[in-house]
Order: sequence, then structure tokens, then C-alpha cells
Amino acid sequence: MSQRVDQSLVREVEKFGKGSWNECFHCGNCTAICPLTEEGFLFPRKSYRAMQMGLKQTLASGLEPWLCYYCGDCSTSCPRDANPGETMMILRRYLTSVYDWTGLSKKFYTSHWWEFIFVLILAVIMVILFGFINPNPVDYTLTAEGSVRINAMFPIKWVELGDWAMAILVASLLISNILRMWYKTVIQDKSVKVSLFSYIREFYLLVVHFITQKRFSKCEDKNYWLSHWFLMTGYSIMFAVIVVWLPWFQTEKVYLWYEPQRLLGYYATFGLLFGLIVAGVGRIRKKGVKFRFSHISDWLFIVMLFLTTVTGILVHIFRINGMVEATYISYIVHMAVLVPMVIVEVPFSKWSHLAYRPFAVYFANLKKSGQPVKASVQS
Amino acid sequence: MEEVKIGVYVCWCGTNIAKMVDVEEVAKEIGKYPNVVIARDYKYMCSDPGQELIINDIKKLGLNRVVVSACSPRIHELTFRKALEKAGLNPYLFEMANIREQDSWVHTDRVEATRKAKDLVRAALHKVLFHEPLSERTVEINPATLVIGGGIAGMSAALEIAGAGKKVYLVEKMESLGGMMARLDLTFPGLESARDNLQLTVARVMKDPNIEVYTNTVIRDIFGYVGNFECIISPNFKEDISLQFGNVVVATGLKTFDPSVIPEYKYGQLPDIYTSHEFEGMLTSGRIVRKDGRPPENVAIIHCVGSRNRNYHEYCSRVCCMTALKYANQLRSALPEANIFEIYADMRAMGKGCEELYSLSSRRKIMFLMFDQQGPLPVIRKAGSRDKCDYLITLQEKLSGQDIEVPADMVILMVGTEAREDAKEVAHQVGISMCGNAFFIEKHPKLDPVATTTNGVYIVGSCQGPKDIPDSISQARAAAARILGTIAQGSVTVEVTTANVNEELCCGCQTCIKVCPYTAISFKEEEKVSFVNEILCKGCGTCGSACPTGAITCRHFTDRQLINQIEGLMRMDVEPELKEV
Amino acid sequence: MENKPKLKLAVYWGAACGGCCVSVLDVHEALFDVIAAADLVFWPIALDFKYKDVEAMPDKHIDITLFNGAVRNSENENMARLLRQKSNILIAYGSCAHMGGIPGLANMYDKASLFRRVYIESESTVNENGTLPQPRYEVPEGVLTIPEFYNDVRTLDQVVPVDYYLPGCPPQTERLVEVFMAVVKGEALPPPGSVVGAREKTLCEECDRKKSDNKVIKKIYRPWEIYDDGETCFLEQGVICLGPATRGGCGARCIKGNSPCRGCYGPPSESIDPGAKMMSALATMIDAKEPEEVEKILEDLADPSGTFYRCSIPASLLRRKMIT
Amino acid sequence: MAGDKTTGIIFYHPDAAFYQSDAYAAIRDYAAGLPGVRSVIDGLEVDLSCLDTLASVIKKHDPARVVIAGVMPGLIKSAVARVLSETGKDPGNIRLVDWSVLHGLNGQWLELTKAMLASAVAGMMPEECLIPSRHPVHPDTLVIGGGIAGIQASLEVADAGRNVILVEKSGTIGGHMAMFDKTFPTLDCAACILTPKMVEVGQHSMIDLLTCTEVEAVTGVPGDYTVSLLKRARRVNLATCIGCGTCAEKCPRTAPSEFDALTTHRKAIYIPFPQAVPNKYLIDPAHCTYVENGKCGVCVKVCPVPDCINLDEKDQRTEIKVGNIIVATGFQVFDAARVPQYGYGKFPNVLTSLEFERLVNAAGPTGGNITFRSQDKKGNWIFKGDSDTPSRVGIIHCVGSRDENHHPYCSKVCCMYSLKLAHLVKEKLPQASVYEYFIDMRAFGKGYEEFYERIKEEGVHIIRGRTAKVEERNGKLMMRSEDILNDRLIEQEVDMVILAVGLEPREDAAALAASLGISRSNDGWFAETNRCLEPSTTFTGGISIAGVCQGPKDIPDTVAQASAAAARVLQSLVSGEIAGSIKAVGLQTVEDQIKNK
Amino acid sequence: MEFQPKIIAFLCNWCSYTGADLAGTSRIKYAPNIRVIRVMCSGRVDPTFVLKSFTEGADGVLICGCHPGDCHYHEGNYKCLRRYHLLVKYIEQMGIRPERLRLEWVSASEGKIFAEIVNEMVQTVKALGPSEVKTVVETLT
Repeated sequence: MSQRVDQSLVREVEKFGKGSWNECFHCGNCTAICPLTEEGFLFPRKSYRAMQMGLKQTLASGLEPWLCYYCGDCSTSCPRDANPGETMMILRRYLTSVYDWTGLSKKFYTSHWWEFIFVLILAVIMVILFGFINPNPVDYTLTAEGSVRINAMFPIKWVELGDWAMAILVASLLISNILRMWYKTVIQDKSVKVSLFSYIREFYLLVVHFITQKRFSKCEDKNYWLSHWFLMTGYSIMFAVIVVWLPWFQTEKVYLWYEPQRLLGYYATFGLLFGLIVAGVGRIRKKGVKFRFSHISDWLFIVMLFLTTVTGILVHIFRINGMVEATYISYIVHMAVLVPMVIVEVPFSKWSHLAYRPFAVYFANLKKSGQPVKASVQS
Repeated sequence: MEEVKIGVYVCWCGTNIAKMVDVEEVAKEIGKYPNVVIARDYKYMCSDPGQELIINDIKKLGLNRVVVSACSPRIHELTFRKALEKAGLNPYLFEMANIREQDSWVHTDRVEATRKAKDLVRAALHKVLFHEPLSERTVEINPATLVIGGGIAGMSAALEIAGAGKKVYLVEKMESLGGMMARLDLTFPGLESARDNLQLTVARVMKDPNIEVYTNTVIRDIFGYVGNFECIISPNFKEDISLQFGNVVVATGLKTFDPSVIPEYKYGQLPDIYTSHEFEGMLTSGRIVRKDGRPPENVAIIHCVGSRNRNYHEYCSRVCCMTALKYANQLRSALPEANIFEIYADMRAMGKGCEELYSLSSRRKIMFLMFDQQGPLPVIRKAGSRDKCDYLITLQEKLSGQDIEVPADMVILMVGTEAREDAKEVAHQVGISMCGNAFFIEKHPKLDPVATTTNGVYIVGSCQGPKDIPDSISQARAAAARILGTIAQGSVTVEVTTANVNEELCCGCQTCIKVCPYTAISFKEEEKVSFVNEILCKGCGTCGSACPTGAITCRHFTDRQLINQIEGLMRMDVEPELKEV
Repeated sequence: MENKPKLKLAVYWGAACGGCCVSVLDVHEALFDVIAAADLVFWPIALDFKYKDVEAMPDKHIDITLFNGAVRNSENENMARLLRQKSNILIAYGSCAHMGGIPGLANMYDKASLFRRVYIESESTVNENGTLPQPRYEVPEGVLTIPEFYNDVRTLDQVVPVDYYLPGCPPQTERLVEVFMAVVKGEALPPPGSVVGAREKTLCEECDRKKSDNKVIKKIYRPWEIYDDGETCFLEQGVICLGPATRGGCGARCIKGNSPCRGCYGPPSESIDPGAKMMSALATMIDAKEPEEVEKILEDLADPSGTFYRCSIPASLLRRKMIT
Repeated sequence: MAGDKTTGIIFYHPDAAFYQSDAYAAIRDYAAGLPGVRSVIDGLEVDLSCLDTLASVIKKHDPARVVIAGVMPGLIKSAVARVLSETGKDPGNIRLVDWSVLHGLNGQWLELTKAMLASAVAGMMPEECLIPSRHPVHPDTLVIGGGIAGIQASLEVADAGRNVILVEKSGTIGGHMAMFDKTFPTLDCAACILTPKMVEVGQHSMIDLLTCTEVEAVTGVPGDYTVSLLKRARRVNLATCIGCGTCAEKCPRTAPSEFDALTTHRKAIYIPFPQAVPNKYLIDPAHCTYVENGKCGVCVKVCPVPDCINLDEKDQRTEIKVGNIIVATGFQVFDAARVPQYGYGKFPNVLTSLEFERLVNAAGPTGGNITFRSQDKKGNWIFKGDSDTPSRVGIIHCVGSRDENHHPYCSKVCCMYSLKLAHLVKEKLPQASVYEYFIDMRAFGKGYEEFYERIKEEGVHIIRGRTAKVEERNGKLMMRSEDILNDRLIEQEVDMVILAVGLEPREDAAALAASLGISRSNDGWFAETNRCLEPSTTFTGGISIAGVCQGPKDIPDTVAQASAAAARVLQSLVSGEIAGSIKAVGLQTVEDQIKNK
Repeated sequence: MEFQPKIIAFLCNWCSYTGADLAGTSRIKYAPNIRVIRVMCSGRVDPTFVLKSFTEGADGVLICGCHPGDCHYHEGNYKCLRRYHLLVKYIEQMGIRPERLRLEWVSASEGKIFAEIVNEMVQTVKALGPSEVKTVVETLT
């Protein structure tokens, strides 16, 4: 079935970031130099091409943008300065909006105001919630160890409840988007039929890729992978301890440095800081192709995550040193950054790649192991 | 007949020859032959004293044949011929034996090398015996030039020649000058005004007192040869005029391919499908609209129409890719919102500034779609009412590997170029040949791209093969250079060692006529003999060996000379003797 | 004319078919002029003279000898020498004396193989003992001799010096009469070694067929393989005709009989080999550029030596097949 | 006409910053003051790429005729034409003034731009107004560069009986063409057709051939140039050297042979190649022991001709007078080491096309055997005739060309020569597989497309897809490419890779352009006066350009252009006068011309 | 003493003769049995010359011309090719080994190839032994 070419798609995608849409003369250099591309999943050129020609369906059903980890080799060696790497980045944003049924993702990506205001509203809500509606008076008493009694000030049970509510909201949004991704990329692709067994057999990939990001390590420059891995693991650990094990993690007792809470917390903090600094400095210096074109949404994510981390550190320092007001204020700020970040980024924006990436690897392997319905391309 | 007196000179070339060949022995042995008046060996024959030696011997001893045995004749034949001339002897009464490049330098056995040297010198001796004095011949050049075709190539050639103050007759079949370029709006890659540039050229031609322009004129007949051509023309199809000129420039250009023979493109069946040349008209008028007056929202440009496809023409028409890019840019500025599609095969943007135009076009939101010009061609069909466009073009897109359809309200077919219908007639008139594609054949595809095998006839511009404006102009001027060269000399020297027909022997079988690549041989109907036009002959000698009667002799390489040379080579053991002349 | 003594004329045949002698008879009414001017002193086919009679003649007794036939055996050679000695003018008469002629084709074989074929293998032969001719054979009555059969066929001039050549197979009788009458009238004789009774130009000149420059051979035909239109040059129809490389003078009689020229009049003066020029011309006409194509076209040319040297193998540069 | 203010001038420049420059202010002021100019529109006020604003501005000013001036004004011509035709005006009244052709004419740029504008406003072509003065012409012609372009131009002029001084930097004429094996698409051998021309130059009585000579400075006016030449010491007497080669036989020093693209070694005293013209020896001072430290002198001792070799010879400067100059300096090939991903210089069997051209040449280092590079005793990588032959050869197109990282332009000849090289591999090694990776196949000339088809039929694998990198894996070279037309990723194992390197301006092109006073285009090639009508003339009168130094081109186009350059020379020599420099024509003259019209 | 054949070579001026010169300037060594006759074009080589060479005692005849398509005179080498094939057929019929007559295309850059051809041909002819033509013709006269 022939698809209609459509120049409007370029205009549509353009809203997700500034690319060099027509520079490419299709020499295939980018695909050939990419260490991650493989038979059946040729990119970046083919994704670029689908976008250029306006082949919406091809694009939506493609997993390729998620298989790219943006090492930038393609862009560096591109003979036409067409920047295929950035195009893949933009396509990831576009696809995020394609999977998102709420339409918010598209709003956030294509309008900064939408995103800012949404974040701001959430932040204000948090400040109001923690700062003004909180019925507890400021508790100046310290624990025996001399730390601030934060759990008393902000009842941990309520916070945990809120945590869970937020997690469920975010997770359900994300899962529904992942299901849509699955539907568009696996089910709608009529060229392969995936058996149930494959779903089970390939499942480990999801886990492995989530934890190791080992595809990224196939890129030429291993440093990117390392810093990204630190960031990811730090983030994941932090996420897990504050959402799932909050009561265990956030107690009034001050743990000794070798106790797991402290170690996990420090590792996560280190991982986050290291990853964020590398990404941030890289972006400021525009060192390396992948940092050359930073979208505002990238910045927002980095800044909010950075602020969350910093405020978290401050809460920690203030708390163990018994600085009551500083602790409470920093905690409110921490919440005012963290919550909007999680709600905006996890299902609708940059963060979601943490989920889409391993799923893409998983789906790609499903497709590979699936029965070809017919030869898709003649040779 | 005067007695033959031969001087033989054997060169040492320092040690180059002497090391491997006993030159003294060679000279001694050759000296024994009758008619050999003197046989010397000398260190450097090519040096001034060496040449003096020969000159003095010619003068003192009355030598009338000279043999030098030294290096390759490709190096010093001319040197020694000049020495003979200096001594007052005809330079062709000379023969060279190559005992360096083909003897001393390639052998390791001194005895064998010396033997070989003797053979070679003896062979030269036998050959030179039959040498005849030959004289350089020249043809006077009529300084006027005929240029056939008033396109940019023809005009450029005319201007270049006229600029040197020489007469040019410029004959154009159509009503006005300009040819194909007159149809263009802009030129590629600079997007300059074709019209301005053309008008400038036409004005210069019309103003030039040395150019006589005949428009609306056909050439009835051309006869003659280099330097002395004549033609009959009929200006405005009225009474005939005869013109005399020394050289001819053929600049008849080409014509465009008729796309109605390609069923897929439905040219002539659907209203808004245009050839590139029709589209130029729209660009000039500033009105790019459909037949019903609405501007198109989708414009598709299809490349390689009639080119690079065995069903039509196998060759590439060279200019269409760049023209198509030019259109894309012009469309983009005239219709900023329109979707523009370039359906191309290979983007041939190879001239100076062309790749840059391609990349500029790429940046201007033009969708490039690649098809296989040899595979199934794109098909244009009428769109349905819900398609929001007039036509749909379906094709297999090669860069995405997908079957796609392209919406279009207007389709521009980049028609290829082909030789004109009357090319054969022109070729016949001026005596040049055509290749399989009916373009005229140049004398040498690399080093002589504008001359033809017929002396004094030059082909320039697209009649030789498709080309763009600057290349056509370069060719036109190249021809002008050649013509100005001959005019400056006033005459051309023609080959000395030509073929010649002995009419006493020629039986008129006409075997030789087709053998000659230069059409130098013609058949004289009255005498029933062949005739070599020695102005056209280049002296290859192929006719001489094709002639079954022996009527054709090839000067300086006659049967007798060569047979004698063979005898000289082989008869080493017999008593030294030379046949009497 | 009456005052002059009559010329003494001799005609002899070597290895020949007799056609040349018949061509002499073909003078018809001109015979009276000949008889009036000449006495025939020797002509084995018509008059009963013996060798002895010739031997008895003083040297240079005969004014003109027409020697036809090639030199095939010792008798031919001896007679050639004898007649040379007794004749003022020795004319090689006809293709065989001139160039070896049809008997010259035997130079494609050697004596042994010819004998084997003729005396042993040929279908009509019964020769159980395999007896072969012996030049000398002793019988009780004495020694029998027959001429010795040579290994090669030679032209007359390869045996003795020849004054003139009168080519043809057989020569056009008119040419003979012309030459003869010229001698009789005492006209200046051409330089010795000349070909007389033939033209300097080759046959095409007197051939009436339409000729053009369109000599392009895509396939070689034998005459019976095409429908000859009777008008167009044979070569242009793909049929090998030796006319372009063969002296004229015969009146293009073969051509008029719709048969291509076989070259009996021999090559023109500039050719040192009778067939090479024609081979060269013919090859030039072949319309092919690839070696395979050329070979393919040449496949139809089964017998180059028999085609281009039909009447002239002994006079060719190679003279015979190399059998060692 | 001057009375009515009917002309609107639109300035168009792709770079908006230009509108802020002083130069632009001067041009704009000048234009506004020209007679007949009604209004000036530019990118400061109007987004010229927006049709609507353009339309409203044009409607507001309502000019009867429009002059669009700037860089590539043709880009908006059709927009203006559309607006004019929609408002009922004649779109035929649009004039374009493209001053980008003046690129590089620093001093004269403003004057000439004004002149072009003035003439366009007056309804004339610049060429009609910029009428150079006429000068008497010196009968001699200088040709710079002895490649095929220089050879052709020299012969063209000399055959007309005019004196030519042909200056060549190296020791022989012949240029790059002499290094080639075959020429596409007819596959005739380059030496067969070139060497007779070289010999002709060497023996021509009207050509004064100066090898080892460079042009240092040019002064004077068209028709009467004084050229200072630097004659590098050849150290071998051209007149007496007999080319015997004894000296080279005994010379102890070697150096890479330029003619063999550095794939073989020659002696320090050498003939560039056996068919060199002049066929005389020369000394490479960079590698001569005597020149270095005054010791050695073996060549002098063994030379059979007395006083032929003079190791102490010094460079000389001379001056000559000429009327015309033809510049035919050619090109240099792109340095493949600049594309590190192809591993040139790292892997011995990654070669440039020029190296392969020598390798496959019957007169080359291996006598035409295609063999691997191997190390000699001194450790140099060289070609030897008896080494192994490759069974798989990859050819990569567009190395250094069509690449924003290097040269954005297309080198024009690489596609065709690559096809030719593929054919030569197939011809010499019928069993070998050849993989050719291209982007767009540019088979544009007469017989080229047919040649392309023929090569395909010969079984060469022709793959659309640029090779991204060449790596070594298990001792084999691995080429990684996308096979775009077959939707595959190819990792092709090969034994040898040929890099189709592009052409680039010679290193010394800038210096030469400066001394000649000619301009260069953005990419460094010498610039012609008018891209459309004047492919071989320059703004400096009496100086023509020919061949690749003007832009990449194939041999026939080079030859045609060389002849075209000669045509202009002959025109002046035959008529006895020469046109002066266009750039020397003052604005006043132009204005006078316009007034007189 | 080893049999030293004599081979007559007809070389065209533009490609093959230049190629043979190149062998010299490149100092490539080859067997000394070759005797070169220069003609302007291989199309000039008349079968008469070849036959004459054989009767004069040549043990082999080599004809060299420009490669197909390269002829300085456009098509002379094709004429030569056709004559060569006919000639080979003829001499074979006349009992001369066809190996004694050889046609090769040698370009101006193929000095080495020329040397190889010569060496190869000398080897071939040596193996065939002396040509019988001259002896046969001599015994007849």
C-alpha cells in the first residue's frame, strides 16, 4: 500500500526542535557509521527519510529513534551537516508525543509556556500544601541526635500517601503510553507476527537494558555511557527509596555513614550530580555534537533534576545539623521542584525515555524473533 | 638519373649505444656497401658538431641520401631532417635507424646487439635508396568563416572570430538568433538572467561589422575543402547566394525530447503536465498557474524524461538535473507555500557551483524523491475528488524503499535532448559523421573535441552532445581558436606523407573509398578512378594496403620502400649489394 | 610485308590442359594473316615434329615461341631450356606458364602424396602391387624412360628467362593476334619481362557491373549461394571476385557469363605476390570489429590459397605448401 | 528615461548582516541617487523571502521596472515576477545584478558593483558599459602550467605562428594526465594521446619551454606584461644532457617519485618519467647529498658529457615581456589522510585513486600488475610487481568532495574515473570482485552513461551508499556502508580500498592569483568574469584561465577551455589590439557610456 | 649453438613504436631477435610484407598496433585485425605454423608488455625451430 508523501509532517516535527530537515542527500554515511544500527533497524537515515517524506505511519511504527543513544558520530561525519543525531533526538520527542494520549506531551514540547506554567502551578500547589495548609506548627525541638524532626513536621504517612498517589498517577500514564507504543510499533506492524513465547523469552532484555543501558556502551565514546549510567542509577535508586521505601529511608534517626540508607543516598546523590554536571557542562560548552542543540525541554529536565538534588542535599545537611527553619524551607522547595518534575517529566517528557528505551529494545527483539509475514523489502 | 650517394652516420650517444653496440664495426661494415660514399661513427650525432658533420659531407661529397643510426626517430628525426634541409637536401631523403631505445638499451649481449644494429642500419640503407624528395604542401586559407546555427554556440564562435577582424557568415534557419537559450528565463547555477545575457550577445553579433547574419536561411549545398569552401544559401527561401569561406563551424544545436511517447507521463492527455521548455515560458511570464488559472499547491518535477533509459535514449542529457534545481528554486520563491517535489534518479550537479545550488535547494524545503529511471517509471494519474490535488504520481521511492504517492497539481517533465532531425543532412553537407545517437563525432573524444575528421569543419555546442551554456561557449571559442590559428598563418600545412593514386593502375573498384577515415578519397566518375584529396589525407597508409591493384602508393612508406627494408633486414649474409634505383 | 622473310613460330605445351593450344587455333579468320606472316616450325599438338628436329635447329632459329603449360616434369624443363636456346622471343603463354596455373595447385601437395592418391588411392585405380611410375626402368629390351615427375610445379620463368608473358586461362585469342601482328609489323617491342596482351589496369575497368564504394562484407557467399542480380559488383554481393586484383584484357568474359573472376590474368605490375593484395582488399571489406566476428565471417572462406591463388601458387611468394 | 522615476531597486543578500555594513550603505546611497530610481527596497525593511510582504511593498512603490541586485538575486526573481504580473506589470522588466561574480576583487569591488547597478538601472548590461580601453599587444604569450590545458593552449597559439613561453613548475610537462593509465570513457591510453602532444610542444619552434620555472610577479598592463620568473636550478644542462642515465644509475640517494604518486623511489638525479619532455635529467635539491653538505658529486664524475652537470648552479630570476597570459595551473588531489575514518596512511592497502592510477599503469611501479603494497628493505611501503594480487577491491567515491567537512563542491571527474578504475581492475583481474560505493552517479558526458551501463554489465558491484569507515579486521579491510537501494547494511571485507579523491586548488593558487591580480571563487578556484558567457576570461585583461584551475572538469572540457583561452589570445594577436582590464574601467567611464547611449 | 630466430615486427608509429621506445627508456631487457619496421599505422601492414618477410627467412612476424578504439587514425587497427585473421588462415593452409604470425595491441605506455610479448614470441618461435619457408623456396630456385 503506498503512502502519501506529506510535507506538513516536517512542519509538525519542526515544533519539537530545530533540525536540518532537507540538508540530507542520503549518502547513508550516518547509518553506516552508527555502531548501534543493525539489519532490520537501519537508522538514522531511514528515520530521517520517513520524517522528510512525511511518512507518518512508518515513523510512528518505528522503534529506531529509541535505539539511538546519540553519540553524535553520525552528525560529526555527516558530509552535509544534516545532523542526523539531533534529528533522532527530535524524533524521540515527537514520538513521546505520539505515544501520549493526553496530548500534554505535545503541549509541553511545543510550547515552553505550557510547560513552565504547568510546572509553576504544581510548584505553587506544593508550596501551599506544605507551607500553608500543613496544620503542624513549626517544631523547633530536635531529636536526641540533634537532627530536625522533619517527619513530625511533615507527617511521613501523608507524604508517603501522596508519594504513592503521584507514583500511581504517573505510572498509569506512562504505562498507558507504553501500551500505545507497543500497539503502534508491534501490533500495527503487519509485517511480523510475534508469538506469546517470544514475549516471555525476550523479557529479560527489558530488565537488562534498563539496568545496564548496554546498548549505549556500544557507542564509540564510553564516557557518555558511564556518566549517563551514573545518572540513571542514581536517579532510579533515589526514586525507589523515596517512593517505595520512604518510611525506611526518611526517618528521624540519623544513620551512621555505613548504614545502607546513607550509602544508597550518597551513591544516588553522587550519580545524579556527576551525570547532571557532565550533561550540563557539556551543554553549556556545546562540546560534542550531542550537546550542540539543546532543546528547552532538555534544559528544564536538567535544571529541575539538579535543583531537586541540590535541595535534597540541603535538606539532608540542614536536618542532621539541626537547622530547623532551613530544613523546612529547603524541604518545601525540594517538594516544589520534585513533584512537578516527576509529574511533567515522567509520563510526558524527557524522563520517559528511561522507559521507552528498554521497551524499544524489547520490542525490537520481539520483532526480530517474530515470524515475517512477508518480505518487507525486495532486494 | 643521378647516382645515389649515401652517407651513413652511426651515433655512440656517449656510452649509451657504444657500450652495447660496436658502433665502429657497424660503420665499417656498412661502409662496404655500394653507393655508400661515407660511413662514420661519432660521439653525439645530435649535437651541433654532429649535425655539422652531416651538412659538410652533403656539401662536399654530394650526398643525396642520409642514414643516421642513433636514438628513436620520435626524438631526433626532425633534428636531422632540419640538418638536411640546411645543407640544401630534401629532408625526406633521410632515414633513421633506432639502435638505442630498441637496441642498446634493451639488450645485454653485445654481439647480438651489434648484429641487430647492422641489420637495422642495412634495412635503413635499403629503404632510403627508394626515398623520394617530398615537399611540404600548404593550402591557402580564405579568411572568412561560415557558422551554421545562430544559437549561443554559433554566436560565440562568430563573435570570437569577428573580434579578430575576420569575416564571418552566420546562417540561422529560424527567424531570429538565440536558439535554445532564447527560451530560458534564468541560467544555472548562478540563476542569472538568460535573456539579458543572450540579448547582449545578439546585440554584439548584430553590431559587429565583420559578421553577416542570415536568418531564416537554409544552406542548399556546401562543397570544397579546408581553406576553400563554398556554399549556396537561400536567405528567406528566396534567391540563392553563394558564399566563399575557409572554415566551417557547425553549431546546429539539438532539440528536446517529445515526452508524449512515454505512456506513464500522460503528456498531452492531462492538462497541467508541461515539458521543461513549456515551463520556462511560465517563469518568464511570472504566471505559474494551472490551465484553469489557479496557482498550483503541489508541483512535481520529474527528471530523466527520455534520458538514461534504453527505451528512449541511453545517454544522460547533462543539463536537466541542474535545470530542475533551478526550477525548484524559482518555484519556491514564486509559490512560497507550495509543496515542491523533485523526482530524480541521480542528482548530477557536477559543474562549478552546481553542488552548491543543490545543497541550497535542499535547504529550501524541496522534497527530493528518488526513482529508478530504468525501472518502472512513475505513473501519473488523475486524483480523486477527496485527494485535495489534481494528480497523483505513484512511484517506488528508492531512498525509503517505499511505494509512495505524490500529490501534484502541476507536473514538469525534464525532457532530455536529442539530435535534430536534420543532423544527418548537415553531416552530409559538410562531410562529417554521426555517432549512434546522431550527435556529430569529434575528431578525438579527448584531445580534439571540436575538430572533425574533415579538415576545416568544426562542431561546437550541443550538436556534438548535450552540454550547458559555458561548455558550449568554451567549445565555440575552441573552434574559433583553431580557425584564427589557420587564418593567422594564412595557410595550413598539410600532411606530406600522403597517399596518392596512380591513375594508370586504378581500376575504379572503389575499395579504398570507405577505408579512409578522413573521406580523403573520392571517386572520379568521369575517369572512373579514385582520387586522394591530399589536403584531407593524414597519411596512415591503410588505403595503400587495401588497394588491390597497387595503384595507391603511400608516400615515404611505399610498398617498394618497405619490401626493400625487409630485404635489407634479412639479407645479412649475402654479398653487400644494393639494387639500383 | 611480302618482302620480309616469314616469321618462324613455335608453340609448345608443358603441364597444360591444351586449352592454350586451342586458343591459338581460335584465331579463326585471322589465321590467314598469321599464316601469311609466319611459318609454324614446332607445335606438338598440331604438327608432327620431333624433339630432334628442334634440337637440330640453330640457336635463335625460332622467332617466337609460345610456351604454354607449367613446368611439372623433366620433359617440360628440358623443352623449356631447349626452346629458350632456339628462340629469339620466348613467351610464357597462358596462366600455367605465367604463374603455374591450375596445375600449380599441386604445390599444395608433394610428389609422394600425389602419387599415392593418383596411383593407389583414387577410386578408379586397381594397383595391387602399389607400383609407381619409375623414370628409368630396365627391361630386357633396354632402358625405358619416362620424364621425371618433380616435387613441385614451377612457372616457366622459374626455369628459364622469359621475354614476355601473355596471360590468361586461356589467353584471349584477340590479344595473341594483336601481339603477333605487332611483331609482324615490326612495331617497337615492350621491354623484356613485360606482360603483353593484357592491360595495366585490372579487370574492374572493363567490367560492366555496377560498382559503388559499398564494399562491406558481412557474409561471404559462394556464387551458387546467392541469387546474383547480374548487375551489381560481385564483391558487393558478398561473392569473392578477383577482378580488382587481376589484370584486364580478357574482356571480362567470366563476369559476362555471371561468374566471378578467378584471377587467371594474374596480378598487375605493382604486386609482387598474386594473391596478397586481393586478400588484403577483401579482408578490409569485412564488416566486423571483434576477432570472433571476423573469424566467423572467414569461416565461409574454406580455401584461401585455392581462392586467391587459384592460378598462381607457384608464382606466389610462398610458392608451395611447406612440406618437409 | 532618466527623467521618469520608474525603477525600483530591490537589494537581496542571503546574509542579513550585510545590510548593516558600510559597503552596503554606500551602494544603497549610490543606487538611490541614480537617475530614474524611484525607490530602494531591501531586507532591512522587508522579509524578502515572504511573498506577501514583498507584494505589498512592490505595490506601495509601484515601480514600472525592477532591478534586483545583490548575491544570487535570481533566487527571488520569480517572486518579483509573480507580483509584477499580478499587478498588471510586465515581468520582462526585471533586471538582475549579481555582484557575487566580483568576489575577491577587493579594491575594485565597490566601484564595479556601482557600475553594474548604474548600467542595470539604465537598462544596459554591465558588459555594454564596462568597456575596457584598447592597448597594443606584445606578440608573445605566456602560458603558466604544462598540463594538458597548458599544452593545448600553447600549441593552439604556437600553431598560429605566434611565440609562446610555456612555464612549468616541475621538471617536465604532462601534468596529471601523463600519470593516468586510461582515459574514460573510451579507455584510450593517456600516454598514447598525450605524449605526441608533449613531443610536439618540446619540438615546436614557436614554443619556448621553461621547466623548473615559477612565476613570481607580474606587472604592467594588458598587452604589455612584465613577468618575473624564478628559474630553479636544474643543475643539469638541458642543451648538452643526452639523457643517458648514467648519473642516475650511480646516484646514491633516492626520493619518492612524484610521478608515481610517491609509490616508488627515484634517484636524486632523475628524469620524472621515461617520456618526459624535455627528456633530460634534473637534480632534486631536497635529496641531493652534494646540495646538502657539499660531498658526493658522483653524478658529475660519471657524466660522459663534459660540464653537463653543475651542482653549484643557482636559481635565477629573469624577466620576460608578454602580451597575454594563459593560466593553466591545474589542481592537486585532496589529501586522503584528512578523512581519518578511511584509514589512509594507516592501512597500506588503502590507496588514493592517483596511486592506483600509477599502480595499474603498464609503465607504473609494477608494470600494471595490481598488487598489494609491501615494505622494502628500508621499510618504505612500495609496490612490487611480484606481490599478491587482491581478490576484492572497494572503491569509495566523493573522498573530500561533496563534504561540508572538506570541500562542498563536486569534483566532477571522480565518478567516471572510479568506473574506469573498476573496469581496469576487472580487466586485469577478471576473478576479482569490485565494490563501488557512490552517492550520485555523475555520468554526464558523451558516452559516459553508456560506459556506466557497461561497467555494471561487467559485474562490478555498484552500491549507492557512502562508506562510513574502513577498519582492519583479521588482517582484512572492512568497509561499512549502507546499501540504500537494497535496504541493507554492508560490512564488506576487501583486500584493497581505492579512495576516489577529489580535486582541490593548488596550494600556491592564492599566491599566484594575487600576483596576477585575478580573483578566486569561494572554493579557491580561479574566477571567471561571467559564469554564463565568459568561462575563461578574468577581470584582468589579457589574462585567461583554462582547465581545472578554473574548476574541476574532465579532459575534453579542459582541452576545449584551453583552446577557448587561446582564442582570446589569438583574437588580440590577429587584430593587433587587446582589451584592458574590466576592473580598471572607472565608474566615470561607465557613467559616460550610459549618458552617451 | 642455440637457434637464434629472427622476427620481424611491424609497429605502428603512435602506440606500439612508442611503447617499444618506452621499453628502451625504461631499460627493460628483452630478447635481441626482434627487428622493428616502423609504419604509421598497423593498417598499413600489407599481407605482402608479411609473406615477403617469411620468404626472406624471418622465423616469425609480429604486428603491433594501438588497442582497439585507440587508433590514431580511428580504425586502421581494425583493418589490420581483419587482414591478420585471413592471413593466419592462409599461412596455416600453406603449412606455416600460425604461431609464427602474431598480432598484438601495444599502447605507448606498455613498454613492459611489449618486452614480454617479444620474449614470449621468441620462446615460441625457438620452440618451433627455424622457419622452413626460405629453405623451401631456396630449394626451388
